[in-house]
Amino acid sequence: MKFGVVRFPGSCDEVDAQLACERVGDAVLLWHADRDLQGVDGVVVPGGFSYGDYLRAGAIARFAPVMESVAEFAREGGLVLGICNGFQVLCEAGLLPGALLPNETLRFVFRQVNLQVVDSGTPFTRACAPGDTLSIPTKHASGRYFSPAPVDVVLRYAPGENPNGSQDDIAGVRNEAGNVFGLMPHPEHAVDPLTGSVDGLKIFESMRASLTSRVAA
Amino acid sequence: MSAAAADERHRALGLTDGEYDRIVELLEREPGDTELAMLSLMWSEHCAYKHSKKLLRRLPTEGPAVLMGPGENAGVVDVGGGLGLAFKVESHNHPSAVEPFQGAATGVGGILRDVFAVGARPIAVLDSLRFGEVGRSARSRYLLEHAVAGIGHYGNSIGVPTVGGELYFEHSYEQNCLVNAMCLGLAPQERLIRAAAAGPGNVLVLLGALTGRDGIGGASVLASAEFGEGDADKRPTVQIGDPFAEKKLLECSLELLDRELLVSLQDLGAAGLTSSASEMASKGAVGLDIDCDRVPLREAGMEPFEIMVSESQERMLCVVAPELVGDVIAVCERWETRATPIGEVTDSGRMRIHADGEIAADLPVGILVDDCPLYDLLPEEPTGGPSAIYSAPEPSLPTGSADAVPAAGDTLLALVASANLASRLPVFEQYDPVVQSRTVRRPDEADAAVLSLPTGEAIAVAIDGNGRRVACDPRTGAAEVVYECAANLACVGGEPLGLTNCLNFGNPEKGHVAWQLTEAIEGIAAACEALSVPVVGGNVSLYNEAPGGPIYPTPVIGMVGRLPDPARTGRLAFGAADDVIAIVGAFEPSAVGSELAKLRGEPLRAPLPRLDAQAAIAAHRAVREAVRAGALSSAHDIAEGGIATALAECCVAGGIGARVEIPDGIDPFAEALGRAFVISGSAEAIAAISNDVRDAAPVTVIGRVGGSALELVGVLDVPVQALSEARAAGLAALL
Amino acid sequence: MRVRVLVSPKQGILDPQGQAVERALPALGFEGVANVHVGRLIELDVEDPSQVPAMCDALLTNPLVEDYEIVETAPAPHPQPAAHPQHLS
Amino acid sequence: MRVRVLVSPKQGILDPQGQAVERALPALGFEGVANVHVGRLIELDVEDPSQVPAMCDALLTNPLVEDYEIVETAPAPHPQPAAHPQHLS
Ligand SMILES: Nc1ncnc2c1ncn2[C@@H]1O[C@H](COP(=O)(O)OP(=O)(O)O)[C@@H](O)[C@H]1O
Ligand SMILES: [Mg+2]
Repeated sequence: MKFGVVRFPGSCDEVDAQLACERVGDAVLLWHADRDLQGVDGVVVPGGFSYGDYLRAGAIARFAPVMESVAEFAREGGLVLGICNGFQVLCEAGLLPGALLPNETLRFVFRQVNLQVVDSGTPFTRACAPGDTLSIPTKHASGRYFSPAPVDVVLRYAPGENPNGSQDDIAGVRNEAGNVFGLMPHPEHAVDPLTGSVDGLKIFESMRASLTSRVAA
Repeated sequence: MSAAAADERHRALGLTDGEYDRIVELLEREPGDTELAMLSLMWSEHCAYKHSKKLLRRLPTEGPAVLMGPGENAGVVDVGGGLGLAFKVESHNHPSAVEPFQGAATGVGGILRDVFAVGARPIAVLDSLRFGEVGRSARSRYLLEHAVAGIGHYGNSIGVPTVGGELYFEHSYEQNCLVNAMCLGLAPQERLIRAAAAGPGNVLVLLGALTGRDGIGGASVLASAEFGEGDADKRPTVQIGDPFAEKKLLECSLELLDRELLVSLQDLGAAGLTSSASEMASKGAVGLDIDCDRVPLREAGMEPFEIMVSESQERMLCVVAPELVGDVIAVCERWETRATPIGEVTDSGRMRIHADGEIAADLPVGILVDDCPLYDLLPEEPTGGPSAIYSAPEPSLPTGSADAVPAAGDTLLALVASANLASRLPVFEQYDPVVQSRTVRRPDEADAAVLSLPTGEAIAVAIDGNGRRVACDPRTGAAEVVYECAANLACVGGEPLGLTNCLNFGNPEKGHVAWQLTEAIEGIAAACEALSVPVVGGNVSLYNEAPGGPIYPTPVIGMVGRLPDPARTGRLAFGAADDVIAIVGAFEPSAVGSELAKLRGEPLRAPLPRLDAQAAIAAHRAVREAVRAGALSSAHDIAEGGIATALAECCVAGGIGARVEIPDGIDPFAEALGRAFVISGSAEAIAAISNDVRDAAPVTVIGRVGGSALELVGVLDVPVQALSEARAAGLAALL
Repeated sequence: MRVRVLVSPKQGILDPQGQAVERALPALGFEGVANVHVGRLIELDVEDPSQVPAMCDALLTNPLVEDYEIVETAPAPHPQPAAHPQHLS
Repeated sequence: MRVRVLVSPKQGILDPQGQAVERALPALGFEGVANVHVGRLIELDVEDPSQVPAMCDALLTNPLVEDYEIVETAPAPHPQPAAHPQHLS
């Protein structure tokens, strides 16, 4: 089981994501300028401030050469997880619906939030029970999800905990096929009891389980 | 007639006539424009420490853990496992007063560069902020909001967690806000690098951003004569931080070091190329030739002096063997970072600046770096005490006749809601404290931040500095700051390894400020000696004066420590009903310099309560050992707002009440910082601790955790909910 | 050719920046202000202005949430923006 | 009166956003682009346009780092911003 974590100039949480992946499998960093995905089984587009978040968060990163391969990988059904800035990149790239707008407060906010698992049937949430609550940190300045059309919601902020003004408390969505998932909270920062909760591990465990069963099939 | 009298340029550049005469004497000629620009900056207070250097010699700088002490870009201590921990605090007060967002942001950018300049990967930032009374001053609210946003912007975007900080509001900072930032970095010891240039024939390579007319500041007077009406574009400009550029510069610099491609590395900070290059030359006892024409510029038509003093951000300077320059450029290209050879190391002992095929400056390195005169201060203790210098704070609590005085419960609510004591959540919520996956204790979880190390151990860090108390009694007040930092570390089981400091003071040429500075340094030095904590670096910011007088003398101390097991560290929240609460340490507080005295509008007074070093150290040790043993549910030092406030904070954090009897003779709101703690744990655990440390540090059981209110028997009884709401609202309403 | 791209939030999408400005102005004594929106201004020199719409669609704007307008200004200038703000109408 | 305030980074000041866009465009195949700057666009309805410069100085812009230009557009419109981008010249 090998995860690939994309590294753009300005990525900040790529090593954190790599460490989280390594709790359930192997993980390598994928350099933004390389098209080669090194045969990974799943891709994580991590958090941070790719290209400084200049212009719009994720706007420039989506054009990195590696993203062509990631898009191709996604089209072929590969599992792609976008975390925070990665979610923004996937939306900008059209791999996920919608857009992430500046927080309603116009401020960056760090907060440990509770998330409701709306859809536990995805390859990213199958380790969760329906209605599970996950305690995971969020940290971003542009996390207000907006989509003019209905979307497949996977995670919502628990009632009263929406940190950014997101439409319908949406914290994470998937594509129609279900193999691409983006969320604003940072599951990779919730994998170690020493530094916080371990609820985020369920996302990585779900991916591992999905990939393993696929490989077996 | 002296040379000085004949030429006025130097005065506009901030040099005295005496200093200018000295320059002419040393050079045996008049300096040219570029030379004078360079000299005026190198001989400025900021670069030459001319009013503080002699005093700083009093600070102890040696200790078994010290790997690099003052004089390098950041101090470094040994944290075991072959790792060095680099850290430093620096001020960006003036730029933040002008443009708080960019000033604070570039302050963070600057201190990060100091840390990766020694080869360490920045792993944490802390911020220390002072503003005027935000409750009364719209300007101060503006500065607060934007400085905090700027710090968050830079730290968050570059992926370094901001794990702690401190924030006070006092009238004395109304015209002179303080924005100090501290950075910690981690390095394998073999990657540590010094700034000394070496090896004549080696190449000087400038890394990072283009050079523009940023922050040319005072030196721009040299150009002002040429400013026509249409030359607005030649004016110096505010420095804009680009954390994205710095992120690439950081990764690139560390990769260059990992590949052993550099002889030396140095950041560009204040005074730009001039300062960086001449300090590299001085440390290596070599000369440097720099060609301005090769410096990549952001704007056309920059003059050599502008290039040499530009403070454009996100640049570094390194020395490279000629055969490795190609490799260096290749690594930099991968990180989309510019790398330009701009000169070379010589054995001339001179800084020679070339431009347009001519020599724009040719100065001995020594005159730039070593020859600025150092001044003795003329300290004079103000005869009328602190209130002769500072007006009393404006009262915000009624005083006077007995029935006007609020009940103790209301006093406590007012204290926890006051700007200096209220929850800092609205500030630190704007900072990412967890990136890099090391943060074991975030803000508000404990008195110090705790970061795990790859060795399995952990480090703790705290930053502190209560200027009002230092104003009351500079020597004891400054010492208290050091003890408070050490106490904060003790609360998480940390043992001090070293400290850094930023001395924010008024005009040292004034007798009373000189006295404050002298006394404060004495207090810090004595505390460091007693605690065996070396000073490994720091920064001095003087002349923080307004027409109304100086700021409160504000030494900011950042201290780091080590603890063996991150799984056994402390929390400040009361944990479980029925836990026993005890005071550890000799605690004889007074109302002098307290937050309550401030809220009542009382004039500043001396002296602060006496500080018994051995008693304080024994209390620190007792708490540290108990935390490390995993014996405690909570540990919190008793600081501003007295024991009532400390207990309220433990209750609010734990969402649980407590019933406590305050020992006779202790005013619940009186203060003595850094000496005593409130701890909680099982009855057996507290009894065992008491037994262990009885002779050294008193452990006084005062009550139990439980219920939904904080009750100080016979004094006050307030629901935790009310305390929590008051504490949450205090700052949120202002930010 | 110097070109300006004026990017504004699409109608109907919450614009907290615009709202914040709208709320702050009366507090400073400016009355009679409504309908405030805050967007982005991108200025660039281009050799071929016909490419600009494509640049907008690809990178400069997000068509899902933003509208834009392209304004050509002076022909290929490297102009000094006015040192002092100008009032053009 | 609908007014637009065009805010750009002051001349000579570092504009990291502009630089980032300038570097990104060629990678997308757009050549011949230079001098890119990214600023802000503020649109508002005002009763008294003569107040706008004061609003700019007090709140809308940061004169230390930004220049601005005021453009009056349609008289008191509550217009639909063009649903599709327009190319004006
Ligand atoms: N208050 C102080 N205590 C100890 N060392 C100090 C103090 N102030 C400055 N120093 C040391 O003096 C040197 C020069 O400081 P500074 O000019 O701030 O360095 P830089 O140019 O790298 O920012 C540094 O090594 C710094 O640690
Ligand atoms: Mg330095």
